[in-house]
Amino acid sequence: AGVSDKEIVLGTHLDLSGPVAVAMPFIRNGIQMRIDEANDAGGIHGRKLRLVIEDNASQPPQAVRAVDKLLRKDEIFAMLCPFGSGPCVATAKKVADAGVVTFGPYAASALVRQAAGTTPLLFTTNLHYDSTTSAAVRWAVEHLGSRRVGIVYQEGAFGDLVTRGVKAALAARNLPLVAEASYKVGDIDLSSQVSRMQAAKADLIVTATTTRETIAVAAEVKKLGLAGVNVLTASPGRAGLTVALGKQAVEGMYGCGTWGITLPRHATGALKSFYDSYRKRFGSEPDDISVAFYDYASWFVQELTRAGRDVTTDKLVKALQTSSFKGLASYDTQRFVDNHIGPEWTRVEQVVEGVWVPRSPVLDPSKGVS
Amino acid sequence: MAYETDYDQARRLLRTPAQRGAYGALALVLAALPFVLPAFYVGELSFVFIMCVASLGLMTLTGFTGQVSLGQAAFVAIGAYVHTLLLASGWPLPLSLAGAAVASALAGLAIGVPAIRVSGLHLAMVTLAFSIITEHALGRWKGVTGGHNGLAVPEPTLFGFGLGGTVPFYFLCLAVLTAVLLVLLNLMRSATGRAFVGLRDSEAAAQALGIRVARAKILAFGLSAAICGIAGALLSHYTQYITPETFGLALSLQLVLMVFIGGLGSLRGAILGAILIALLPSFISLLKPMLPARLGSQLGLELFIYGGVLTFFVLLEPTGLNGRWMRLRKWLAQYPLVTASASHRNKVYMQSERNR
Amino acid sequence: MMDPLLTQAAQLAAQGMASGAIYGLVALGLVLGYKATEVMNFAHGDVVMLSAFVAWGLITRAGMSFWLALPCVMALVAVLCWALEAGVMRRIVGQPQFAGIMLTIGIGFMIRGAVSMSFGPESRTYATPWTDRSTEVAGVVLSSLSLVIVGAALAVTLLLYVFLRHTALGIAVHASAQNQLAAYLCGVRVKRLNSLVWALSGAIAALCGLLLAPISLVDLSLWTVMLKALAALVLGGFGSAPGAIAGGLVIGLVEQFAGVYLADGFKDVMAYLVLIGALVLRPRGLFGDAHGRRV
Amino acid sequence: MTTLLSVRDVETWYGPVRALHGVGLEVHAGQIVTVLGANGAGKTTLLNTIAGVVSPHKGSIRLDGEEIGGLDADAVCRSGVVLVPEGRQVFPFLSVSENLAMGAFARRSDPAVRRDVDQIYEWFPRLQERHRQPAGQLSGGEQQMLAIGRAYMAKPRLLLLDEPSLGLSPLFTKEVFAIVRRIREQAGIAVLVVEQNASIALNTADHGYVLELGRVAASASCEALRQRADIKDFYLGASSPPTSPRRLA
Amino acid sequence: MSSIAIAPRAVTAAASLAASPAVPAFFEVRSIGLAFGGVQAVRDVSFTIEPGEVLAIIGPNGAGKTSVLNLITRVFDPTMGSIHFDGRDITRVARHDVVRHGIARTFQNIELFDGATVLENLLLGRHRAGHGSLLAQMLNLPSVRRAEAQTRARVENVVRLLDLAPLRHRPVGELPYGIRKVVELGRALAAEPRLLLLDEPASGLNPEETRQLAGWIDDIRAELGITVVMVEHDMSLVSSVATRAIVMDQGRVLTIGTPAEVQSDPRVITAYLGT
Ligand SMILES: Nc1ncnc2c1ncn2[C@@H]1O[C@H](COP(=O)(O)OP(=O)(O)OP(=O)(O)O)[C@@H](O)[C@H]1O
Ligand SMILES: Nc1ncnc2c1ncn2[C@@H]1O[C@H](COP(=O)(O)OP(=O)(O)OP(=O)(O)O)[C@@H](O)[C@H]1O
Ligand SMILES: [Mg+2]
Ligand SMILES: [Mg+2]
Repeated sequence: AGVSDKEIVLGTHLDLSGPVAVAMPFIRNGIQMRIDEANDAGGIHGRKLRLVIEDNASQPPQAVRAVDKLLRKDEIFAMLCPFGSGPCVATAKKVADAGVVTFGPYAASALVRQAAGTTPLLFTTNLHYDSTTSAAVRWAVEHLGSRRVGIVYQEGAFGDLVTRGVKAALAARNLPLVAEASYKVGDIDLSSQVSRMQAAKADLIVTATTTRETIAVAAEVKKLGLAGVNVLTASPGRAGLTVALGKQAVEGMYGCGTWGITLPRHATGALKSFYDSYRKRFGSEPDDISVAFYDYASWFVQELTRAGRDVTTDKLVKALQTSSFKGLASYDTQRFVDNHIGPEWTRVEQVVEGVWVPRSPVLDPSKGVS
Repeated sequence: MAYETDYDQARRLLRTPAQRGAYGALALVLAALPFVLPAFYVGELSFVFIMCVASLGLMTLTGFTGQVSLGQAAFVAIGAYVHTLLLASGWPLPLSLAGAAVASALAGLAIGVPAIRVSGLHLAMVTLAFSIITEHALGRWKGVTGGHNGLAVPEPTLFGFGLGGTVPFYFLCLAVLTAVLLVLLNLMRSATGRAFVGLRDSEAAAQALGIRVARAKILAFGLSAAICGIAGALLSHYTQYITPETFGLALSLQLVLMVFIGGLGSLRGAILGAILIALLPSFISLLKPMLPARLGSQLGLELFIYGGVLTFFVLLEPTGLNGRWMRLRKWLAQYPLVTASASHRNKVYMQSERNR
Repeated sequence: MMDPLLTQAAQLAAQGMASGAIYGLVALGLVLGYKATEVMNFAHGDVVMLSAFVAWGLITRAGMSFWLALPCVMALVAVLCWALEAGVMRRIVGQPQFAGIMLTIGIGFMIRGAVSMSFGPESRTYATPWTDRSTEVAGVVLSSLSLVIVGAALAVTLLLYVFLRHTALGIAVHASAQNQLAAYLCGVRVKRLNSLVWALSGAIAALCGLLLAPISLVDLSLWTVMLKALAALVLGGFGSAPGAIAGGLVIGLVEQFAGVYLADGFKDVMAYLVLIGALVLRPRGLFGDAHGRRV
Repeated sequence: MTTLLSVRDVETWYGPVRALHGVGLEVHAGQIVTVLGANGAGKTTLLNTIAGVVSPHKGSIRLDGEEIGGLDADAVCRSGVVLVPEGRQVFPFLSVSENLAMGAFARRSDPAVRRDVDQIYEWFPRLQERHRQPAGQLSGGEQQMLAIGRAYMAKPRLLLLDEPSLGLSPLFTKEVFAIVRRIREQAGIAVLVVEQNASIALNTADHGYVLELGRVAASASCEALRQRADIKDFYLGASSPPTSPRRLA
Repeated sequence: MSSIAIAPRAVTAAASLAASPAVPAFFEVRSIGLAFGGVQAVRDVSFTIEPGEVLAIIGPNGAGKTSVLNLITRVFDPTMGSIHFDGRDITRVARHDVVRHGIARTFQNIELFDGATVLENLLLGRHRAGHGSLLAQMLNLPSVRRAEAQTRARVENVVRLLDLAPLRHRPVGELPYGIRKVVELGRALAAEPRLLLLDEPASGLNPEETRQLAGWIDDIRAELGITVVMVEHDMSLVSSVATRAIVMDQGRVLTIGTPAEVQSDPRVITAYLGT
């Protein structure tokens, strides 16, 4: 379904009206831009791509309805980068049962996998919060000499996963997790969480936080003048926006993510032309998430092309299983391990004069965690 | 005893042949729909039915006894989780539905006992707090609830038949909705229903007439929670996977909106409100392609329209959809005779609810 | 040198008061609107959020100084709230309290949607005269902005208290909430009074937004501070200005101490547990007046 | 005598129900006028319409020649017409003295306010005893006194009283009407009073109207009304035995 | 209580009567008192009622009349004293149980269920009568249907008595004051009490309507055998229906006697009736 003579229908659901709506333009624009480019270049084997976007409001029931509509009404051929752990977890099985490929959900992939059951139709590319953070913590223990690690995490699946990763890394080194402190989305103040870290004499604070809370934790650490305490933020906190908004407060903070962040003013080559054409098309400034999702869309388009003119779900699956890809922001060439799981290369970076600069080589999270 | 049948007739739900005809036709249409509609719409209808059940649950509490609950999602959550856990441990569907209702009812009683000490906005806050705590607890109690990772919901089966398919599930939801509606209709035309309305309007008088105000309030809490628990059980099948955030503040607010926009104090209102609110997001997403692209792709548009529709209904339909329905029916009944009504809008004054 | 445990407790207390003051300040705006019209303004949090965006616009886009932006934002938002009351809220007078909640929820959604459509949903920030400064007293470090917020909260409480208790207009506010018809009959221009009170409440919200944004970013989710403020409000006893601040402080302190001394996870729900506990023990709240109706 | 209030052809509706069908009435300066009528005749509606509590659908209400029909109640109050409404309508959580102060809200800066409060306490000593108590806790009669006192505090030109004797003891009913007379004599305030206790009303007032089903059925001096047989029968309760009670089935 | 010394004759008489336990009175109030903070609303009030009486409580405003009714129906806890009905002590029964003992009341400021119709208000009056279990109600079992039909039939008697038939389905909120008073009386009657407490039933009624009310009260007493206690300021009503009158002042009982007696008592004239 979803493939006609003239077009291929793709679907996705994003949080257009819920708590994370803030981030959606970047994602949507990134994907849309790649699709438009493909169409401008004549489509894929003569077929135009059409992307149907639904709102899931970050709420599972609404996501279920959005997916129902995409599957039954729009009869999509594949689900491309749907957003949100809750929504994706609630719908992964539904999509798989309908015989539709899901590519690159922006969600905690371990959970989506668990929810979808064993299906060949799911390809996860990002947000292995647990493994990437774990690799970064191992690096920190070795290179920063951290011995007393604490974690500040957001209540929810994301925080739980990061915590799991941190615990795994520490267990491998026989170190304790000295303190855990959670917060709820919307909390304005994270001073008590930092106080808890201080009370436990943590020397590395891992944060499973988004932009605002990342800044808040870093600022609190600065304010209290905690000497010799490093902050390491997991991927959503390690963003261009965090630095842009946090300014002085986040200076010196560590972070780990799964794609490179290049400031527009430093961009060269293909990346520079991406930035220029994005600005022209949408009249706004892109950020690193836009690049990442442009990349994922590229990967998908690449394999869709490879699957041939007489594309079917089976053919697409085969193509994806054997694919390899390197995008504008990729740390390294990406492939699917076990045919379905895109391991995320990661790298520990630090904010130096307002720029994320590499501190570690590219790490392979799959090595060393077991 | 001749008068007995008379007064019994006066209590009938469907009194005139016209009413019986109308509702019979409605039943036929509902039975035929899944066979003519595309699957997507059948799924949407099932969701609407589930929301109707939940909305009826809240209406029992808020519409009839006047107690506002901003935490109804907690009862839906408890129903959903208990149902899923019971199914997973091998209980048959009907028993596990009952189990969900009972568990939610117990939770309702548990919060109802302290909550009846407060009223009005205080009560709204206590229930809100309760639901925040419940959501938090569900996320933390990993061993049982799977925490934020959630739980997969087993497919519903009855006597070996799978009810998970679109059409069977539609009928399951419809059947539950009909049963709940009938039970509530019966209750509302009996002593208990009258007592609910009585304690809403004047506690002093209600007590003087022998209504146990505290007990009736707690009863309303329990009943409302039980119905919402059943709705939760159905909802869990609809989503097939449950996580705590499914049952957050947003759901509670939606339920409150349903009963209010439908029209407080009327079961029909609960249904109309649920239909409107449940279909609103779909409606907006249908509407969007019709807007100019520049506007249609604006973020926040959904929220804006959603808020606008709410505002519109509260402002223009103070009596709720049910009130509009009643006026419409009256108008239709008198149709050829109606002249330009001389009705005149009167000034109204705020009545303090602080000393209720 | 103080005992480190003591220092820590003092630090927590100071931080608790700082965040409690924010809750309290938001709650104060709610109290005011509630006093006059018995409407629990669920859009209040969104007004706070809107103020932050407007302030960002004036300071960063239009290049105004913070001190100039402060009165401008307060005036703008006050006018907006005046208009909201006069244009919208007034129409549901006489309907149950519930209607006000519904209507303000709707308005809140619209504000949030409109802000995201006109400003765009990205987070942003701006500098205040107190950004990145902190003060240390006896080992307790507090950011200067927090001190300013505490000060502002106390000042607003005092002003409101005097206004509501000791001025004829303030008494008229109580009166028209208790019996609007009678207030009309006493010659109170009730409609204008209500609009005025909403405007005042808007100005307070604007102040909150302005001061809060540098701490928590100019962000669409700023409205969620309203949930804690509601808890503070109820804990303090509806409709009492000192109660709102007291409730806010209690919640701020409880959260802070629970965050360090209780098991992880309690902090998030502590405010609500305290709320339920307090209301069960004392249904009218800390400062609520306890007279029922006579028959 | 100058006409203070002139009501002409007023019609008032409650939604689809017409409560007043073209009522006309006049009150001269310094006059006490009473309106009698059965339950549901529209007496309260008439007073409410004049006071701006409900707005007339049709007709004119003039105070000193100036149209006040359709104004809001607060504007009517400030123009000098003050209503003591049915059901008292005190501010339940304000103290007795705050209630009285609210009565003088529109004349806040007047130094005579203090004196008027004392005057009211002199008329109703009960209120002085209770001056710090929330008005909602007062007994029914005490609330009625407070409502009358509060209206007086506004120093109106025309006082509208809706069943002032409701819930008052016989002694106080008499006193209230004595006060009404005194108010007229001392302050020249005109009074329009709706009353079930027709005998005392007719004894106090100068002119009377009888409302029936939203229409003026009679208008005459009180003297003349007192003589009329139908009025005696129906409102003064002089003769006729109790109406035969219906029996239980 | 210092008030004992100046307690009037009648009170002592009533008290001594109450002291003999051999013949328990039908209804008896034994030196009850009530204080709100500093305000002593009721002080040491005692009286008895015989079946079939219509007892009027009169007295100046704020004398404590309503408070006495509120004490009997358990709205307040008395600070002292006790209340007995039919040989049972009902001083501490739960508020909602008062009607179960056979006592129904009306309120001075009308406490109707405004959102409901006249008929529903009256049906609620019979709430205490049996109505089946919750489950039976949910399923509308025949037993419930029978009970409901019977409730309705009994309520129709009240409708007929008070002439409310044309108003059955009107929401009470929009009825004029006088009619609302009648509906409230009807609701109390629907409870089929043995003792009926009326708080100013005639206030807001004109003389004609008051006469009608007098007829009803006579009926209620004579035909239905219900004993009536009414607080009232309308002396014409008191004279025409009351068998005895209690005069209260400042929370105390000033005197008890026939309506004619108390109306000629000079103390009553100065404190209450006026000259
Ligand atoms: N809010 C309302 N809605 C609908 N009808 C009303 C309303 N208020 C009054 N009415 C109707 O208007 C008519 C006149 O009522 P009004 O209260 O003026 O009578 P009244 O003469 O003051 O009676 P009473 O002596 O009982 O106070 C009545 O038939 C009444 O039912
Ligand atoms: N809840 C309360 N708190 C404080 N004082 C009260 C309360 N209820 C009643 N009172 C006082 O008790 C006294 C007696 O009141 P009550 O209502 O019994 O008088 P009443 O005899 O019924 O008068 P009326 O004839 O005016 O209705 C009054 O002075 C009143 O102010
Ligand atoms: Mg009237
Ligand atoms: Mg009384």
